[in-house]
Amino acid sequence: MHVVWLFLYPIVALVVGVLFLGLSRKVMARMHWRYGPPILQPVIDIIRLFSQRSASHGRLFDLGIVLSLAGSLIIVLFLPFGDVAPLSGSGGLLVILYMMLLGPLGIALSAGESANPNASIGISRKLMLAIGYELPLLLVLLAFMSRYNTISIVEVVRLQRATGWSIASFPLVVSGVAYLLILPAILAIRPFELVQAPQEISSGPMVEYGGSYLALAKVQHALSMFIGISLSVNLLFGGASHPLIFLLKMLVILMLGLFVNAAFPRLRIEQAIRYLWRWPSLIGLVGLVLAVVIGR
Amino acid sequence: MDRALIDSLSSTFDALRVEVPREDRLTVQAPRDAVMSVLSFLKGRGYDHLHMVSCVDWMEEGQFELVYVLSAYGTGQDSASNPGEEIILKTRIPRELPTVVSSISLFKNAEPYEREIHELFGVRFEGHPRLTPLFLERDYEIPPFRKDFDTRQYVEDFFGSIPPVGEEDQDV
Amino acid sequence: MDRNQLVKWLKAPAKMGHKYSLHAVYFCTGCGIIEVPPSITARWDAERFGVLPTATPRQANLFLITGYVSVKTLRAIIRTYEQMPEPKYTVGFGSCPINGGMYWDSYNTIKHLDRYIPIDGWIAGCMPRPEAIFVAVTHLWTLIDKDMADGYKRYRKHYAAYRANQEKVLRGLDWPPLFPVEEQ
Amino acid sequence: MRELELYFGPQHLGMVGNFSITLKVEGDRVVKADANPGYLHRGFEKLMEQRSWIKNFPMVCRINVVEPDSMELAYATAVESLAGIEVPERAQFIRSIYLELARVGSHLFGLWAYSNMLGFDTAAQWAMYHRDLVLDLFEELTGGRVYHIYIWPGGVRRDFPEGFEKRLVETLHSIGGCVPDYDACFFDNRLFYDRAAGIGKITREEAMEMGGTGQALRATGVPYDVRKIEPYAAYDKVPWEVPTREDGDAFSRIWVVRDEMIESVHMIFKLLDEMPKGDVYNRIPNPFKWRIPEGETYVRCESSRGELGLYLVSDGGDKPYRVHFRTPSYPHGLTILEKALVGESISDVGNIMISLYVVAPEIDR
Repeated sequence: MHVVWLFLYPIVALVVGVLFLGLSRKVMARMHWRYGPPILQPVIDIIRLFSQRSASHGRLFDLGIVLSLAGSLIIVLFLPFGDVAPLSGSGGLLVILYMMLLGPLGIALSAGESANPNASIGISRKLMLAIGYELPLLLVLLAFMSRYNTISIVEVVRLQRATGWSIASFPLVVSGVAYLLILPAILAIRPFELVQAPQEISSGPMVEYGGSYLALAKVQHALSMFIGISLSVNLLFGGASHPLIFLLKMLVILMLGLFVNAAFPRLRIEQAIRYLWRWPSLIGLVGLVLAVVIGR
Repeated sequence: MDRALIDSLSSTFDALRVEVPREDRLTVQAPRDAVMSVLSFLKGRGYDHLHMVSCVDWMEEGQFELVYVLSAYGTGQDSASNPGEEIILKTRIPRELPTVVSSISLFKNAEPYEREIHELFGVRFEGHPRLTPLFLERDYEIPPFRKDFDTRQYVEDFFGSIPPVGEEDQDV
Repeated sequence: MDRNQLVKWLKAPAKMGHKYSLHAVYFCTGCGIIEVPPSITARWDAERFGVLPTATPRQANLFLITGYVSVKTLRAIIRTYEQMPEPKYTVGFGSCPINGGMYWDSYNTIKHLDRYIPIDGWIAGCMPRPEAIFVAVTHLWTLIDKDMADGYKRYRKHYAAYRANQEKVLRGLDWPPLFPVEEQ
Repeated sequence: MRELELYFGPQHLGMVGNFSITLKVEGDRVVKADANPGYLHRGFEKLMEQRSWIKNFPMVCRINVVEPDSMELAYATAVESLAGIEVPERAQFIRSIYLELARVGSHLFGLWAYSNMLGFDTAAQWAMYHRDLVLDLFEELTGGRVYHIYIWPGGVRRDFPEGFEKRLVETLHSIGGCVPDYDACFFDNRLFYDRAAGIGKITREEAMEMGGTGQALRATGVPYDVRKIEPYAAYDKVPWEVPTREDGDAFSRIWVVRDEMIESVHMIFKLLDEMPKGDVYNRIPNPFKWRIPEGETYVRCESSRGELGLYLVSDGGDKPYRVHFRTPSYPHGLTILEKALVGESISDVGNIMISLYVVAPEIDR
């Protein structure tokens, strides 16, 4: 069973991620007073993209996107999905933190090869944004680790089952707020949708991607969305004992994210970094201190 | 129109023809050399808004007529200039050697207008920093806005065919 | 089993993808663009049909040429068209790309766009309404079904002729030929 | 730092209209901007010299696709002043209402473009929806959604249809009822302030030096509006205000647009109240054999983007001898934009361009 899940789980994550993309398009459309596309529209898009002829821009262009996708697929294995957690015995939060950089780095490597000025601006934005949210994310994760005295995410979920959700327990609520504040940046939705920013830098790193490359990038995007939401459910909202309940919790977080997405414009990159390093970092630091002091 | 302005215009410059076709309109016909000094005189009098620089091709007379339309923003202390009044300053230049001094030093927004006239009429503006093509991509033997440029002939030559339009053929 | 039938089944998902995921290049070539924002927003909502504007030609497969095409724009249009991955579809929007429209005697607009790039369908009118875009899209679906939206194949086949026409109007193209042009 | 050359447009999602700017970029900062128009040049003024006076009416409105109506008005007034045609009073009122309606539609389009540029999808979609409601009114009045050809020398083409005034008021009320929503979602949004305040700043002196009009100038505190200083149509018959702001940045320009829209709607209500009964059309001579006496004229009016001028010369023939439009986007897009972009971030190029409301077709003509 364990081995089966090892192969099945990334596929489930992929399907869920792509469906979330479709759902978010539909919900956004409804907020725009529109009817919206069918929920399976991203699937159709991805099929279409795979069947199109695509132009490569060199070896690194091909490798980078695969690297990015592989990084995201590996993180998925470390994240518990209800009671399914194929690789969560080994590694833990630190590995996730480390692997989360692979996504942006792979895209950067790949898009850098295309030598399009818009792509290079997009990459610099993407990396800066990643650095921007890594700092508060690290502070938040450290607070969780010191509070629960473990680096294993499975352990965190198990302990929450005993003590209640961490978002509802005292010292961790501070870190939880900090995490929710950076969640839009992790999900790359507005106000942090500045990496693609089609109106500014014509979809940034994706500018030279076509055909199957774009399809892979879309899949990676769906996976990173899955990862961001799944991490927050596991850390803050007590995980779940069954995949379906887990899915439900993820759906709620997705909806919250979409409301934020609908209500804000995108920030400039320096504003985004200033915001990320100010409030979430400050709150994260306070949360860390509280978790360390009270945890003792 | 302010009487004092008309008087001082005709007393300061010799060869001006000043007309008042409408109550709020002044038409000034100036020789080519006087254009810049008339413009700067008017700008000093509060007419600080250059609407446009235009050009009319009077082919039969062998002349281009450059037209400067001025009015006032009405924010200066000089209350004599009423923003509802326009001054149309005109000057004639020969069609063979059309050059005139650029008015960018007085009005910055004259730059694209003069560039356009250079491109579409072939008038040279002395002292203009970039008389590069503005709109057109192809080179034309005759600048296309001159009256002797026949667009229909040109279309037939370069785009192959001209769609038949029966009514237009009568040429009214 | 018939081998053609098998190929048909294997190609069916791809065809479905091409049909229902027409991503259009957002290129305001002329005044027809004024009806594109209404048709992609709340009132008409082209996303229902899977039509979505994209930022770059690499991601697109539909090129909606909206309105008259001046000589300078033609250069940009050809570049954009050649950047799009195959299969790609083009639709001329408005009367002007068909035969010059009301600019039939203008010295700077193209009269017959289909001499320079292949066009799969036309929307006549000035200005066509947003519904006309949807009619065009549904019509394009039937064309794709019947394999008749083959503009990109024609472009490949008759590239030499297209290139010659382009060079005649643009006086020298500053990019290499997309396909090898063999001497006839 | 390495200098990059970046082409903004013509094929660009943030570019409204077929226009291109060549940017020299150092890191994220724009060092030099070169506007590159001409993608929409049709040689309008040359074409108009080859068509008779009446045939030019379908031509003029196509100069600007966003708000064709002020073009119609400029040409119609110029022809009227050359030919000496009077316009009945009711037609003047209808023209004013029609132009204000067009202004609302055009500003809603601008709002769509601007909020879409910043990523405010929700407000953008609403604005486009409301513009469509305005277009429905136009369709009922004139038969066309985009190009109306409604203003005619000697008046307007037809009177208001039965019950049109009621539907006009209803539509405007339903749009006006959403102003609080727009405020909450867009105008009072803190992030809108963050993105727009201090961006693309031009001082009052710079704006006047470079021929700025419209919102570009009104956002610097100058209440310059042709409708006030040289009233045409029925703008002097009802009281109204010219909204201004002081800062001269993108934020103030967009707020001026918002205030102007509300002022326009109020003005339509006042005009409807004052509207007299009577004819809407004075007969003109047979338009196909129409010769207009020799002369020249310059007329100006206030379009939604600034001051629109028309220099028209007749040599006594059946066609205009020379037509030249002074379009508001011309100085905005070619002179002010190049100045305002220097020193700004790449993220704000489209932001500044749309806040100046540069409409490409009327630059190129």
